[in-house]
Amino acid sequence: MPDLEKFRAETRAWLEANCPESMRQPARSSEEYYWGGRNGKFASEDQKIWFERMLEKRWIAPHWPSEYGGGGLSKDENKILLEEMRRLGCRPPHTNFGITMLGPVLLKYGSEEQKREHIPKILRGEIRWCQGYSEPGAGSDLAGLSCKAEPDGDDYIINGQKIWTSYAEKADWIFNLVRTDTTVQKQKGISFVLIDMATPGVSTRPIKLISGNSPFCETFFDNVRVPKSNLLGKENEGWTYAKYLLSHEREMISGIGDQGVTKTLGELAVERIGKQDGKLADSVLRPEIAKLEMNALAFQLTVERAKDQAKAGQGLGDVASMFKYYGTELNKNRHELIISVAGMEGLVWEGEEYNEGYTARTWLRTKGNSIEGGTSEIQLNVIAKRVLGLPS
Amino acid sequence: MPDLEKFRAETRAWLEANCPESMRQPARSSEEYYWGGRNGKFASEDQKIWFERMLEKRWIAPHWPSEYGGGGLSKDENKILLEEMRRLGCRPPHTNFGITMLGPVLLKYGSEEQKREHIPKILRGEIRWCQGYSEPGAGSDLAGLSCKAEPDGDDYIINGQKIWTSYAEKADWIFNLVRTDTTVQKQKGISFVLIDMATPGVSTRPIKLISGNSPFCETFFDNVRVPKSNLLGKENEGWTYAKYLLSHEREMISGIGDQGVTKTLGELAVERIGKQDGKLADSVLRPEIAKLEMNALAFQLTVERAKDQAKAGQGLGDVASMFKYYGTELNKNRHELIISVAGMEGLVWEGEEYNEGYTARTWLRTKGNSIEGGTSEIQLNVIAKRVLGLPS
Amino acid sequence: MALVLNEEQNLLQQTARSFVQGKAPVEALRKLRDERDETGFSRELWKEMTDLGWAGVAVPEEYGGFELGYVGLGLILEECGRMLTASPLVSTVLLGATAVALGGSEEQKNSILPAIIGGEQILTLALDETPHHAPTKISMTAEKSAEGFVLNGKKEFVMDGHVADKFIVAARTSGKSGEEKGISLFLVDADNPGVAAERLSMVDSRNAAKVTFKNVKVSSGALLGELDKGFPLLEKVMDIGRIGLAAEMLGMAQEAFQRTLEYLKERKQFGVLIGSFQALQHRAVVMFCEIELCKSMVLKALSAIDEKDEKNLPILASATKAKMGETLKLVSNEAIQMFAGIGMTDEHEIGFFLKRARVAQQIFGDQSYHLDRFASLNGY
Amino acid sequence: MALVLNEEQNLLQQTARSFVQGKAPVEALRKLRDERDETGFSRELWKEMTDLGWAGVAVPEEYGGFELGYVGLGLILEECGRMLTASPLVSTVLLGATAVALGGSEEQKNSILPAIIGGEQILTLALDETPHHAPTKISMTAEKSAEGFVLNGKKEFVMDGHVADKFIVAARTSGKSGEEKGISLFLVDADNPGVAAERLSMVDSRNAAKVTFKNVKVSSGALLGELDKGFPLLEKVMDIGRIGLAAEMLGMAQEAFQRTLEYLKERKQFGVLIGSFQALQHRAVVMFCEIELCKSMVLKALSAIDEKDEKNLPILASATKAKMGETLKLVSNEAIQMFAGIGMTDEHEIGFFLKRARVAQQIFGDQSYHLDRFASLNGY
Repeated sequence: MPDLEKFRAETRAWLEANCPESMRQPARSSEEYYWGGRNGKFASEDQKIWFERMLEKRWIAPHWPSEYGGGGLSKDENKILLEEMRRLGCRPPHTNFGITMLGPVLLKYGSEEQKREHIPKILRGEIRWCQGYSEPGAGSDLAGLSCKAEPDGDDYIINGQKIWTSYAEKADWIFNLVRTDTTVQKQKGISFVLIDMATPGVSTRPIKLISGNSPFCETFFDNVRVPKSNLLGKENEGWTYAKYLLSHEREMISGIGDQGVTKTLGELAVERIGKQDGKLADSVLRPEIAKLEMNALAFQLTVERAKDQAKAGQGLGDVASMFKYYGTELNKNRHELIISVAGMEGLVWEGEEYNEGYTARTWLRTKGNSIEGGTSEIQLNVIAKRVLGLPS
Repeated sequence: MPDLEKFRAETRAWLEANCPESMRQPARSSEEYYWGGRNGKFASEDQKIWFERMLEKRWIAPHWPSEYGGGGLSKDENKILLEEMRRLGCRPPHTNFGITMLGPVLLKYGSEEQKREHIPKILRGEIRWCQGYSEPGAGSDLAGLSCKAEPDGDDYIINGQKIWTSYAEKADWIFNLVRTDTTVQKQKGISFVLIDMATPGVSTRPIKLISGNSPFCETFFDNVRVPKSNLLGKENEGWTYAKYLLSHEREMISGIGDQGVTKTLGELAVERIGKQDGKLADSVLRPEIAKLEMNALAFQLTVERAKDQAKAGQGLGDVASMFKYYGTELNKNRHELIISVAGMEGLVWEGEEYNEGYTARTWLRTKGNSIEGGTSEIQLNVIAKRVLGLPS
Repeated sequence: MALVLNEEQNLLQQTARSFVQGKAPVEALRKLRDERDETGFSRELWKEMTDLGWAGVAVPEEYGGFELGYVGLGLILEECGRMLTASPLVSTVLLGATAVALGGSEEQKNSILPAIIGGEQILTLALDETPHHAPTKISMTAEKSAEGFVLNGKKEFVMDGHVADKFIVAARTSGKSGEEKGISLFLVDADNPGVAAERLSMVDSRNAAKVTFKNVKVSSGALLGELDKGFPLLEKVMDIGRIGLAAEMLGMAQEAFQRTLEYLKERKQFGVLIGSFQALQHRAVVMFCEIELCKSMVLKALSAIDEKDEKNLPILASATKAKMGETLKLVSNEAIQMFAGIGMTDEHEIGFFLKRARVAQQIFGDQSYHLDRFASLNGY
Repeated sequence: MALVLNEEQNLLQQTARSFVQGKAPVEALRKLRDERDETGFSRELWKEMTDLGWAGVAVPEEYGGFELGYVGLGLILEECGRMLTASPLVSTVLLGATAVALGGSEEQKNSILPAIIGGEQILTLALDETPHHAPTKISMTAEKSAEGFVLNGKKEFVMDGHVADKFIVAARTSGKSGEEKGISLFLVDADNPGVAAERLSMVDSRNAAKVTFKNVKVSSGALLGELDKGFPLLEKVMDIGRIGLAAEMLGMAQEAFQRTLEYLKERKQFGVLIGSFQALQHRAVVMFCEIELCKSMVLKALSAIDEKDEKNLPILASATKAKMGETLKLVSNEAIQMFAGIGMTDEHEIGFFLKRARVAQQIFGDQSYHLDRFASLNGY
C-alpha cells in the first residue's frame, strides 16, 4: 500500500507539472479531443504538448503491456492514475477507437505479428480506427449481417455495406465483421477482419443526425481485396471477438454524458430558475430533479458496488448487465430535465450567445444512447433471459 | 326537446318527493345496497320504502321494455333519470347482477319463456343472480374452461368448479358457462346455462380477499341436473353471449370507485395535509395529485365523447376499447394517492374512529380492478391487435 | 355542445387535411430550413391559406370573419400540426386576431381584423421576457407622454417577431414585475422607430426573435383594452392560445404515432415484424390511450372558448396544455426509440416532430407551469 | 469501506436467513393476526433473537454489545423483512438502543443497554403527533417542576407502544410546534402513572399504538441528551432508523420480487408460461434494476453510519428511504398484478407484502417527505 500511495503522490505531481491548463477544461465537443490518424491535426499547441508528454510517459494506454508500448501499470496503479486525472480534470491525451475498442480484442485474440504491427501505431496516434459492425436493415440483429468476404488465394474479396461506422470518413483502418460462411447458423459464419481504408473499393458517406452533427457514416465495400493475414483470430469465430468487444462498448456508453458535467442538475436549475422561499421556484420540476439525482446517486453507487465486488474476487455479478440499459435511460432523462430547466434558451439551435445550440444538440444526441450498442429493448430481453432466467 | 325538459322536471319533483333522505347518502359498503333474493333483507325501513316506490314506478330497470316489467324509457329519458338521481345522490334502489349483467343478455338472446320467467323476478327482487365464468387455473384464458355439461335426456348433468363468483353464497341462481363440446376449438364448445343454486349438488365457499372482505366464492357443481330448457340461446354458442355480457361488465368496472366519491382528491388532500403559502403543504404530492386529476378529467371527457359519438350515430368507436384498462388503472392510482394523503391513518384496519379501515380496505380492493373482467395485460393485447392492427 | 364534430366541421377538417398534406408537408419545412429561408415560412402558402379564409375562421362576421369558431380554427391547427407546417397562423390568427377581437375598440377591430383576414398583416404577441413563460414577470415599461406612451424594454422568443407588421406588446404602466396589476397591452407597428427584431435560430426551424423597444413612441390610440388592467385580457388571449397550440400539438402527436405504428408493421428484426413484440405493443397502446384522452380534452377546451365558458376556460386551458405536453413528450420520445437508428438521422422526418414538440411544449407554459396553475385553480 | 460484505457479515446474513426462515416465516405473522395475539409478536422468538445477540449487534463492546455495526444490524433487518417477521427489533434496537447509545449519559447507557441486549426491556420512540411524519411538529409539553419535569400530550402510531417498557418521548420544553429548538427527549417508564397506551389495528398486522401522557412526572435524570437541544440527536436517531427501515424494506422487495419471478416461471396461461410474455419480462427487469440500485444505496447508507460520516448521513438517509419506498411500492403493486386473482386472496401470502410495504413507506417519512428533504439538503 505505501507503494501505491507513493505512486499516487508522484502521479499527482507529474500531472500538475505536465498537464497544460487548457487541457484541464471539459471539452465541449468531440473535436476538442485529439483523435490522431494519418490526417490527424492537433487543435492547439497545448493539445500537442499534452499528447507528446503522455506518449513519452507511456500513458496513452497506461495499463497495456509495456512490451507493445503500453504503460504496464497494474490495475491499482491505473485506477489511481485515472482518479488523479479526473481530480485535475485532465482530458484524455488521445481518443481512438483503436484504444477503447479494438485494443482489448487485439491484445486478447490477435497474433503476435498483429499486435506488433498495430498497437504501437495506435499509441503513437498514427492510425485512427473505426468499427464496422451494423448493417442497414439489420439493426439490433447484429449477427444477421450480410457483408461478405470470399476467399481468393491469400486474400479475401469483400463486398457489402456497413452503417453507423463512427467517424469512418476520418478513420484509416476499420475492424470489420464479415460473413465467411452462409451455410451455418448466423452467429457461426462471421469473421473479424482488419481493413486499411485506403484499399481501393472502400468508400464512406457521412450520416447527418438530428443533432446536426455527423459522427457516423455509411461505409461501402466494393470488391475490396484484403490479405488473409488481416483476419483476427480464426475464421468463422468472429462473433466471439465481436461480443467481447461489445461488452466493453456497452460499459463505455453507459458512462456517456458524465464527461464534462461540472454542475449538478439541481445547481443548474437554481441558476436558471431561481428560488422562492428557499426552494427551487418551479415546484413541479423540483421533485422530478430530485428523483433524477436520487437515481443517479443510486446508479453511481451501484457501479461502485460492482467494482468493489469484482475487486473482492466475486466477479462483476448480474448487476453489471443493467449498466448499459439503466445508464443510458438515466442520461436521456437527465437531458430532458436540462432542457426543461433551460426553457426556450435550451432550444436555440445556433448563435454564439447560445453556445451554438449545445444544450439542444446534446439533448438530441442522447436519444441515440439507448439505441447504439444494443437498444434498451435488447438489453431488457437479454437480462430477462440470462439473468432472471425467464423462459423464451 | 320540450317533452324531455318536462320529463326532467317531473322526474326531479318525483325523486325529491319520494327518495328518503337516508337513501341520498353515499353507501360506504356493498351491504348498504339492497340486493334482493330469497333471503334478501332490507337494511332499513327507508331502503324498503325506496325500493317499493321505485318498483311501483317501474324504475328498477327504467329502460327495459315495459312488456316484461321494465320502465320502457327512451335512451334520452333514461339518461335524464340517471342524471337527476345523481344530482340528488339517490342510491340505486336495487342491486342485482340480474339487472346489470344477465338482463341485457337475456333480453337480447333469451327465449320468450325465459324472459317472462326470469325478468319480473329480477325486478321484484325475488331472485338474486351471480355469474359463473372463471375457473381455477384458467385466469385470463376464460375460454379455456372445463366445467362440463353432459346431456342426459331432457337434462344436462353438470360437473366442475367456478371461482370468483361474486356473492355466490348469497345468490339464488347462477348464469354459468359450461363446456358442451370438447372436440372443437375451445371457444366453440361453450354453452350458457341458467342454474337454480338450490339444485342438489351445488355448493359454495367464500374466498377471503386481502381487503378482509369476501365478495367472491368458489362454486362447486357435483352431478347437478339442469333441464335443457335452461339453456340460453343455442348450444355451443355460449361464447358469443358471454362476450356480449363481458363488454357490459368491462364498462361497469371502469366506472368503479366513482360511486360515493363526494370530495375531489385535491379537497381531501387540503383537508388532511393543509396548505402553506396558498398551496398544498406537501409539495411533492401536489403535482402527483394534479396529474391524477388532470387524467381523471381527460378520461371523463373521453367517456363523454364516446357517448356523444354513439348518440350522433357514429358508434362507440375505437376509443371505447380503452375504458376498462384506463379506468381501472386510474382508479388504482387514485387510491394509492388517497392512502398517501391519509398517511398512517389510511393504514388503520379496524376501529370505529377509523371507519373500520374503510380507506385501506378500499385501496386494497381496487387492486382487483385491473384483474377482474380481463386483466390490464389482456386489454392491452386486445387493443394492440384489434384497434391498432399490430401483428401477432 | 356535444363532443363530436358536425358535418360542417368534418368538411373543414377534410379540406384542411388535403390542403396541408398537398401543399405544406414536412418536406416543406425541411426546405425552408436547408435553404435558410429569410421569412421562415412561405408567403405564397400563407396567401393560399388566407384565400381559403383560414385567417377569419374564428372572427365574427361583422368584421369579415366566417364564424366557424375556435373548434374550426383548432381543426386547421391540428392539420397544420400533422405536417409541422410553418405559417403565421398561431401568431397572427390565434393570438393577434383573438386579442384584437376580444379587447380592441371598434376602430381597432375595423382596421385590423379585415387586414388579418385578407392576409395583409402579420401580427404577433410580444410577451415573455425570460426563457420561461411568466406572464406577470414584465419589466418592460410604457410611460405616459404628451402624445401617448413611450415604450422601453426587451421581449424574448417572440413568434414570427422578425417578420411581424404589428406587435401586441405587454408593458408595465404601473406596479412591478410579478404583479398582475399595472400591465397594459399596446399595438405597436414594426416600422415604428426604436423597434428592432433579431431573429433566432431554433431547434424546430420555426420563427422566434428577440425584439427590443427603445424609446418607442405610440399614440394613446395604441392602447389595446384598459390601462393598467390588461392582464385579464392577456390571460384570456393566452388561454385561447394555449388551447389552440394544444390542437397543433394533437396533430403532431397523432401523426408521429401513426408513422411509428406503420413502421412497427413493416420493420423486421430477427426475422419478425417488430410490431409483434408484446412490449412494443403495450407501449403503443399506452400512446393510443393518451392520444385519445388528449383528443377529448382539446375538443372540450375549444368548445369552451366558443361557448364563452369563462368559468372553466382557465382550468381547461391548463389541463389541456399540460396533458397534451406530457403526451407529446411521450410520443415523440417513443417514436425516436422505436424508429431507432433511422430515427436518429436527419434524413428521416420523425426527428422534426421531436424538435417541434419541445418548443410547442414551452410556448405559453410547459407541463410544470400548467400543472402548478391547474392545482392552484382547483384550490390546492 | 468497500461496498461488499466481508466474511463475518456474510456469515451473519446466512445465520439470520436460516433462523428467520425457519422460526418466523410469513405464516407466523398470519398466525399472530388470526389469533389476535395480544402482544403482536412472539416473546419466545424475541428471546431466541436476543440469545443470538441480535439486540447488541450495533452496540459498543463496553456496554455488552458485539460491535458488528449497523451494516450487521441492517443484514438482520433485511432478513426479517424477507419474512415480514414481527419483533421489537426496530423499536427497541434500531431506535431505542441507538438513541441511548448516542445521547445517553454513562449512567443511562449502563442501565439500559445491557437490559436491551439481554431482551429484558422493550423500548420505543414516541415521536409523531399527526398521521404524517413531521418531527418538528411537536406540541406535547414537558414543564420544569421541582423534582424534574411534568409531561402532557399525545403520540400517534407509536411502534410497539402497547407493550413497551420504556418510551423515548420527544416533548417541547420551549418554543412552538414547527421549531427545531425547544425539543427535548425523555426516558419515560410505561408504568409511570399517567401513561396510557391504546393499541391500534393496522393493515400490516404489526404493532402501533396511541399513547397519552397526562401529568406524567419524571425526574431530571429522565432527560436524554441536552435540554431544548434534543433535535439534532433525534434527527440522527431518525436517520439511522430510516436507513435500518430501508434495509427491512429491501428484504421485503427482494422476497416479493423473487416470489413473483418464480410464479412467472410456473404459471401457464393460454398454454404458455406467463414469464415468456415480453411485456412482463421487461417489467420484471425494471424491478430487478431498481432493486439492485436499492441494494447499493442501503449498503452505502449503513456503512455511512458505521463510518460516522455525519456530513453525508442525512442526504444518504433521505435518498435511501425515498428510493427504497418508490421501489417497494412498484414491486408490491407489480407482484399483486402479476399474481392476479390468486394474489388478491387472503390465503396467498403476497398480499402481506403489499400491506406491510405501505406502512414501512410511511414510517419516518414517505417518498414525498424524503424527496423534499433530499432536494433541500442539496440546495434546491
